[in-house]
Amino acid sequence: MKNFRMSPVPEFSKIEDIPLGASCKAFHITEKNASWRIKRPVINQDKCVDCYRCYLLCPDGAIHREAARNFLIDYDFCKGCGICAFECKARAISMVKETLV
Amino acid sequence: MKNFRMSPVPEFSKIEDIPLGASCKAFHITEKNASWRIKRPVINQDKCVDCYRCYLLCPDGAIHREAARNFLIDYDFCKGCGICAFECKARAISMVKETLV
Amino acid sequence: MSRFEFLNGNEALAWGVKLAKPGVIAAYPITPQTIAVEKIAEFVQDGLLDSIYLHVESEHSAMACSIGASATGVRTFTATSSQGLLYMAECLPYASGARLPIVMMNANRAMATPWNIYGDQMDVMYVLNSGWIQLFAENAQEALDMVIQSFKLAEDSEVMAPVMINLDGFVLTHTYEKVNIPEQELVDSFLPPMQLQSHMMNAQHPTSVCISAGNAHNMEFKLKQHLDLLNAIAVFSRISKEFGNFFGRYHGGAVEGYYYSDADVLLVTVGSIAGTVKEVVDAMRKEGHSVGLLKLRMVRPFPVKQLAEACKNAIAVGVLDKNISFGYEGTIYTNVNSALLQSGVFVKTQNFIGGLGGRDIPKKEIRSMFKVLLDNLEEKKVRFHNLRCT
Amino acid sequence: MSRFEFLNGNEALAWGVKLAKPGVIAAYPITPQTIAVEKIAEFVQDGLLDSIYLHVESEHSAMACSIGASATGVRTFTATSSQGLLYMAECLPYASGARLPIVMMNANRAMATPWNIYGDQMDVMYVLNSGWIQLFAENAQEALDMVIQSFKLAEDSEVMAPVMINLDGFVLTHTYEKVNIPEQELVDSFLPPMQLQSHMMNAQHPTSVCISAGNAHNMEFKLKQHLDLLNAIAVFSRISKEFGNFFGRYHGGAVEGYYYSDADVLLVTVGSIAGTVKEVVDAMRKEGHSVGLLKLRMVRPFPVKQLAEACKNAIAVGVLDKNISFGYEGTIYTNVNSALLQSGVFVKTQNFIGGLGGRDIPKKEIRSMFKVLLDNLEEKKVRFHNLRCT
Amino acid sequence: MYEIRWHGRGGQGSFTGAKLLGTAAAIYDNRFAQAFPSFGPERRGAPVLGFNRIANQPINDRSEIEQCDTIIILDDTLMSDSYLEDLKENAKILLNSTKEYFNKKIISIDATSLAQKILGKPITNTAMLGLFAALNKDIVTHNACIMAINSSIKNAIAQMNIELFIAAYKIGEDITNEKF
Amino acid sequence: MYEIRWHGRGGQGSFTGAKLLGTAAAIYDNRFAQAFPSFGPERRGAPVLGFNRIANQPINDRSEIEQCDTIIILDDTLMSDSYLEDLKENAKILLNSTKEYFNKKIISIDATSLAQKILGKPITNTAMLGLFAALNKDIVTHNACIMAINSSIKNAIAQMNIELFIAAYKIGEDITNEKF
Amino acid sequence: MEKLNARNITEDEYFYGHKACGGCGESLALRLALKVLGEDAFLSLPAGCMSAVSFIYPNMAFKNNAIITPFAAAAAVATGVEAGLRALGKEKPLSVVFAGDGGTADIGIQALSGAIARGEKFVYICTDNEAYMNTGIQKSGLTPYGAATTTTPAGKVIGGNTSNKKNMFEIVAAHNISYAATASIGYPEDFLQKVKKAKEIEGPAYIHVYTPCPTGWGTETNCTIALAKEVVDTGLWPLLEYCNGEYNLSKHISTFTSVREHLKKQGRFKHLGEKDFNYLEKQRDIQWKRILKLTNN
Amino acid sequence: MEKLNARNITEDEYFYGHKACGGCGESLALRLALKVLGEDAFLSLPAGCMSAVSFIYPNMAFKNNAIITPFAAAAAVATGVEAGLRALGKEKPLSVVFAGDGGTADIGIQALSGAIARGEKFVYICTDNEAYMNTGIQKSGLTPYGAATTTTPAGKVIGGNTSNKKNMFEIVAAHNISYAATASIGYPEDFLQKVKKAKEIEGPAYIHVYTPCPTGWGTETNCTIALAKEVVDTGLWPLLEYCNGEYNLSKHISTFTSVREHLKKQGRFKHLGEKDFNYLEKQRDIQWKRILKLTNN
Ligand SMILES: Cc1ncc(C[n+]2csc(CCOP(=O)(O)OP(=O)(O)O)c2C)c(N)n1
Ligand SMILES: Cc1ncc(C[n+]2csc(CCOP(=O)(O)OP(=O)(O)O)c2C)c(N)n1
Ligand code: SF4
Ligand code: SF4
Ligand code: SF4
Ligand code: SF4
Ligand code: SF4
Ligand code: SF4
Ligand SMILES: [Mg+2]
Ligand SMILES: [Mg+2]
Repeated sequence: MKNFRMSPVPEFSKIEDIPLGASCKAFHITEKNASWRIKRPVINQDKCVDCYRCYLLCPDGAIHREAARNFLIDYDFCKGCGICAFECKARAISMVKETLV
Repeated sequence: MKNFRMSPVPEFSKIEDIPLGASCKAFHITEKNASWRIKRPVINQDKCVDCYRCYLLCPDGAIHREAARNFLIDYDFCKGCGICAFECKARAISMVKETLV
Repeated sequence: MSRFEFLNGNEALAWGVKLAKPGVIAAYPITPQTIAVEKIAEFVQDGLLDSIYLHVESEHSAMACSIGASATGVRTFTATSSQGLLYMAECLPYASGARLPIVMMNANRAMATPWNIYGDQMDVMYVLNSGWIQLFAENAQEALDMVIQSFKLAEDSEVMAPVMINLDGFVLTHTYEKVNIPEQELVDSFLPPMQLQSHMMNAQHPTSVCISAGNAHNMEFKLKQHLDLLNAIAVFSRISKEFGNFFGRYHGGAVEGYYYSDADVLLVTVGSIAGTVKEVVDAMRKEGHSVGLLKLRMVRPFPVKQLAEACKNAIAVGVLDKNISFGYEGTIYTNVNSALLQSGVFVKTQNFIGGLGGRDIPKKEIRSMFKVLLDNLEEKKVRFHNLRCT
Repeated sequence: MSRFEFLNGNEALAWGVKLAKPGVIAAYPITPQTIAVEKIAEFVQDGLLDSIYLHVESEHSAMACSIGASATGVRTFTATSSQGLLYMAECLPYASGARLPIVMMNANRAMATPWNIYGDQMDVMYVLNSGWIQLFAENAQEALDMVIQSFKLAEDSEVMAPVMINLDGFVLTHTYEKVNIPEQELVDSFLPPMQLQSHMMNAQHPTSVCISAGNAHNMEFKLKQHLDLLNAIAVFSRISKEFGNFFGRYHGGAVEGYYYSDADVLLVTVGSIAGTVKEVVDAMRKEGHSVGLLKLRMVRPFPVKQLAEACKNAIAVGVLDKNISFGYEGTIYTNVNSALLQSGVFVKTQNFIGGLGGRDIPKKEIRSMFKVLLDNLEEKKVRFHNLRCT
Repeated sequence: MYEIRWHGRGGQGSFTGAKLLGTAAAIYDNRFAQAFPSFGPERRGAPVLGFNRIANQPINDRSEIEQCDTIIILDDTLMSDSYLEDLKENAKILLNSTKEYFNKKIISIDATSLAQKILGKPITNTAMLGLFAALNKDIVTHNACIMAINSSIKNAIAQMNIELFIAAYKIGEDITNEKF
Repeated sequence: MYEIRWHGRGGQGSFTGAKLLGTAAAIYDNRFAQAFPSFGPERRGAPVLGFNRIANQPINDRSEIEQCDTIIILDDTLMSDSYLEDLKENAKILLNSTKEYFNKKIISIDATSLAQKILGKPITNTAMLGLFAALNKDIVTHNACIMAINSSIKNAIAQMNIELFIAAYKIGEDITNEKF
Repeated sequence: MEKLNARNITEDEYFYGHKACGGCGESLALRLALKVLGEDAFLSLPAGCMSAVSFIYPNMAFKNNAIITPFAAAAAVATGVEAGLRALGKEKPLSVVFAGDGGTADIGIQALSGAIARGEKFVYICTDNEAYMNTGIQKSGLTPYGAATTTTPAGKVIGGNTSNKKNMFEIVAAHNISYAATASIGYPEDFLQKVKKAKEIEGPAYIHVYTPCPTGWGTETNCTIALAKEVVDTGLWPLLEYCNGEYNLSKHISTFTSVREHLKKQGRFKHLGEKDFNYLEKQRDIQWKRILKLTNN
Repeated sequence: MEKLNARNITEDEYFYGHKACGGCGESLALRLALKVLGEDAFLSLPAGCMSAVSFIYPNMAFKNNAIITPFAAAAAVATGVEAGLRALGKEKPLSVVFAGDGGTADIGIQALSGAIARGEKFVYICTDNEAYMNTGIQKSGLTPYGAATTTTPAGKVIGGNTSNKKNMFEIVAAHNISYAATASIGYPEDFLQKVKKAKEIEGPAYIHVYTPCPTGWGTETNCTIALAKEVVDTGLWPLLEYCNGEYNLSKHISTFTSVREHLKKQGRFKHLGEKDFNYLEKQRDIQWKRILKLTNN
């Protein structure tokens, strides 16, 4: 996601640190999902025809547009499901084994 | 109701008398409803055309047939609602004030 | 100017609600609570109370609606009883964990089966652990006043917890008495509008509410909730006094004693039966018996110190419970015993069970309880009163 | 011949159900109970268990279906946990008042909010008053055996009450252990088919069930229910011994002691944590400390006599609660204190709260509890353990 | 403590009678009062009860009323001899009946005819209240009753009920004057 | 008390490895064992844990395992240096990796390639079990593991898993023989 | 086969001595239905007037086996009873629910919907008196627009109920139930016949029967049947069936009788004005358009 | 007005960093819907996968105000939120539910039905993955015939689920709701458009969106969208709308693609045989006949 900022892990050592009432600031993300991935989607920008489909269909919203004809993947949050690659009609995305990256 | 038999009020003075588990014999009636009535339906058997309608429509089932062309009211359970009288097309039933009976 | 009306407990409570001006009311009818919500609905339909009244489809939904409304920062009221209280049970710790200052009236009634619509206190005893403040009113006036006090208590920043106001079914909810109705302006200044809290939904600062906390964090959330709930004892005492100053009526703090400080034997109880006990205490005092009453107005948080203090000089303490925890004893008795033991007040105690399923508790039975306490404590600690069978 | 399998608590329990042959099973899934009902469903779909499995739409319906089925005289099983237990809460006194010998497994889990699927025992504490017999299993083998014992207990004519078997979520439900599976024939002769009772529906003698009883009768129904439930202590003890004779395994009666008779200080607790406590007792005994454990296998009816007897020579008694009644203390502590006071066992006690929301209770914390009991009882009676915050 | 029991049928206003009496005593006579119905699931038409307690001090007692100072019966089909045992010493049953009773224990008026005439309906609670008030001036005042009716009953029929109350009150006064 | 921790990803069979080991030790070696997963709501793909305790006496302890005798890691992307601190004295991490580790603390094999070859899938739990068994003959026997796989895994793939187990066991034996 | 009527149904009574108000429509529906269902039916009644008036210890008004259920749980208990009887070896047990409108359309809909979806055999009869009567005439999901209840009084600002009546019949039909029907005690023979169909069909069956309540509606006790007939004739309560996926109109109505005349007889509607009557008539007309289409008329 | 598509919806993400399985269909539905609903929407999510993966302290995945609700209570909480905001003076607050199939059709139907009947404005989006996934793939009322779940395993005697999927769309439509629709993430633009309608309409709106679950269905994580498209093309999941009392077919299908090919790709159906496939095809055909009639086609 464009301009996404992680939140720091909150303190939790004093009673005052504990949130009041099972609540938390919205959009408060302290942990990445990168470790979930076994395979990594890699976009071949040359093949990309700018159809927006990968961006539209990523369940994790991990693909965003940075500038015209340029989709980027946020590898901190991509889980490697392969939907983008499977759905790219231009076959511009390939799934590569993480250990080989 | 034809051949209806009331049940005696059960004993309730020893722990053994108390029913096990919020239960009771079915169709166990110990109390009449006659005291509810302010007016009493009275069938004029001469006017009755044997249409069964009063019997069919009494919410308390308090009208039954004893023999051909003869509907009887069980005054122990008739509440005096007046439906039978109202619905009798032959106007064979009249509602009479209880105190005047 | 304040004025008097002849109201039953339900109506008096509804007047309290009207004066407290909740923004949302969601309720489901159940005997003997109905008259309260009918009266509130009438206020709304007559334009006398500017609230949204939600006609929900069950008590679970009533509490869920209340949770949703309260989570937006609006003052919220609901009411229920018995079957309804247990039908919504899941939502009670839900609301308290989220620290939502909902106020609910519970018309105490017996639980099925057998079915029974009369008043005993089995229902509320199921939810003592739920993180709700538990208050018990003795009469209609106290019911009205308690609504106003309860919102103030619930919304207090040291407490921030939902409050349940218990009214004994029928004997209180349906009994008409003379009730003073305070002025709206005075109530408004005693109880200002509710403030939006940081743990609630907020258009400017979006919040996640009723979140989950795994084993690494959960226990601390619970600890905080527990500690803050304990504050309610002192805060309630403060609010009750403040209320007294404002309105000229003081019903006591977490506990209210009646001839208790010098009593040899004390009867502890909750709710409307305390009234009848007072009459018996009066009569027996006249006869020279050293008897007294300790009424718990608050059962959660449990006023351990106040109770221990009140009982420390007694020779025997009885607890009159309008409930039974099947296979053990009355629940107030259990709670009182624990408080006494842990406080080092090693006094003899006895449990009296009365009023189950609406059974009357006549004065002569209360007298016999005092007699037991004065003369001959029993081996069998749980004693049922006014039974028809032997 | 009986044989061994490596099963978790849920699976062991499911095996117990299979061997007990209920005619109807109605259940709704909820973590951490799911594996149990999945295993049972598998037995049914594989034709290994000839029961009707009802895929109901909620826990309220699960218990309602069970009530309907049991009211026809058929052996009935269900299972739930936490949110589900409270969602069906209304139906629990409903079933017990009707004296329906349903057996239910409850996988103990924390209550929302905050949401948490881990094991603590807040859930069951809400329903101690409900007229259900409350049993707690320590390990997978006991879970299996307890199902068989529970049906026998529930259906005993002196008892005739529903039974809830509590299994600690995850630490017991999801932990695999070696479990002995008894032979079907032996189980059949220990636990004969259920008999149709006179208080149930009957094609030959129609019956009204779950009736209402007004204030003139209700209290006596409740009294009878209470007295019969008290019988369960002795009957369970008898059944447990009988089970031992049949199957060669004895887990104790209403209470099980471990180095308790001569112990200076005793820790009282329920459920699977007793296992870890035993290890600590072993270690500390070796070091020369006079410590012991008292495990309550049955919490309703509450074994007052057995508890008082076990504690009467102790110098201090601690209670380890995996629950907190907000604004008071752990509920087992409250129950234990009451039993001690009313029995005249004026011993010092201390409450330890651990494991809320699945927080681990490591051996060193249990050791520190014993240390408190041995050395320095605290002014503050409620002590939270293994907190991350100060 | 003055204690009263009302007998009527569900839906016929017997409890309204008790409420009116309580309102009169508590609000307009500035004393203390309770009014409560027979707690239960009774339906329209079924026999039901209402109760009053009236006193000069706040009333704490919430137990059932066993012995009464007055029993008011809105319809003589509801009368039972056993009720005589529920009376305190010198206490009376006030009965709506076409039959006349004027003994130490029972006093009757034909409230139904009176109500039919004035209200056009056989609703007799305010009539019986009138009788009661006339016979128990130390318990509730005439004026307080009228104010209670005025404030509790909808405008349209309040006036007629006041008329009915006054008519019955008169009869009651006549009875006191003549018969005792 | 021998204590083990398994690291894997949700849905990849790490807990099955722990169950197989527990079954082998408890049922087929006739000792006592526990196996339990990391209790939590983790989804498929998320890093998860499994645990074992093995002993000669019944195991009562149900607290979390803090210090381990062995840590088994099914995928080296899950490895973290901090795990070394969770080892008891002389304890080891068994790691599935294409990189070779043979030091006092970490021993690796390329279980993925082995599994790909034998199962046609990168499911490595039985392979890592084989390695563990070879290195810890006093904790679980070769035969017990094979019987556990046979009884716990569906027929069709049990045989292939046994093959995989044996292959890994061999490598493990070679390691013991050669490297120590 | 001969249609059921007063002459050919059993003379036996299975529901007697109950404590319902005089002129209660629900109690008549139960009495009639039981004459068709017979004494082998096992009855489940949730909290509501009918259970409240029939099981007051020691007075039990049903001849059949019968159980009161938690308010929300009628259908769940009934399918439990059915399963229990089946497990005990009884062939084709007949499990029957009698539930009020509130117990059906509001708190009870979860259990009802689930039980229908499970496809088990049971007969569910909803006796609709358009409010929570047992607790004192509060608005339910089946209270019609405009009606005054104790929770929707004819107030100074809001006059009666402002929401519309749920269409339970179509909701149930959308579950693709084996059999569903609407009925009214104003057309008793039609009702009897539908109970028979419901009893005989395989799988779940639902009948929604209109049962006036003099106490809750502010009507004379003797008008109950007349009102229940009239409501059909006004078109406000069409008599319908759903069977094997097809809708059927049980009673064609060529000219509707007056809605306002009908409503004016009832205390609960006495505050309504022309605007309300027009609204209700318009709603009726929209409904009939849909019905005629559904039933291929 | 321009139809919504990937290019004209906002680039902002309102749902990020959640812990759903890779390839989760539900999470995509939420992500897309929120791009239309916007950040002023107040979200209520009952227990279920989506709430379980989005509120794990201290990781909060929604940018919006959001609340987890008791499992049975999503619609009740949402209408409470709506009422609360209104009481505080907010005009036209947007209260939205995201609930699973179980949370909608089973335990949640009482609250949903009641909230629709009250007529309050809220948008309810049911993400249907045809089982209780959060608790480990148990059968729900929306599990299709034949599917293996952990409570309806492909056993030796009973093979998978034996009951039929509830028709929530028609059930909701029978409430005469302001707007209802079916959708599928396999047709994302259609879905976006429907969310827009639901947002804009007065009164309650309901969208039932088909969202494959690779974990629960035994499918590859990359096939989620493909399956969600295919199911529409087979005719098993018709795309429909109900608005102002009229039914509408959003997507006509001239020739159905193969049901068996579609089902065979999913582990949960791998035990099915020809008889089952034929049954399912027949059910589909019956359904389409009714749909075509309803939608005047
Ligand atoms: C959980 C729960 N909530 C509320 C009640 C109170 N209650 C009992 S019956 C009833 C109303 C019944 O209405 P309906 O179903 O329409 O039947 P009717 O009385 O009109 O015949 C209510 C609200 C209850 N018994 N249980
Ligand atoms: C009262 C209650 N019963 C059961 C549960 C357990 N539970 C939580 S989520 C869930 C299943 C959710 O299924 P669904 O609604 O289809 O959503 P999904 O997880 O498939 O997205 C269950 C059974 C609960 N939280 N509360
Ligand atoms: S789907 Fe393929 S072609 Fe389309 S934008 Fe993404 S990478 Fe480019
Ligand atoms: S692999 Fe999956 S999560 Fe990663 S960018 Fe592609 S669609 Fe998104
Ligand atoms: S309704 Fe009239 S005519 Fe018909 S049977 Fe009855 S009394 Fe006779
Ligand atoms: S008056 Fe009513 S209760 Fe009496 S017989 Fe006629 S219809 Fe039946
Ligand atoms: S209130 Fe209505 S439904 Fe209930 S018993 Fe009386 S008439 Fe029948
Ligand atoms: S189990 Fe299914 S629905 Fe749940 S998060 Fe995983 S993929 Fe999504
Ligand atoms: Mg009704
Ligand atoms: Mg789902």
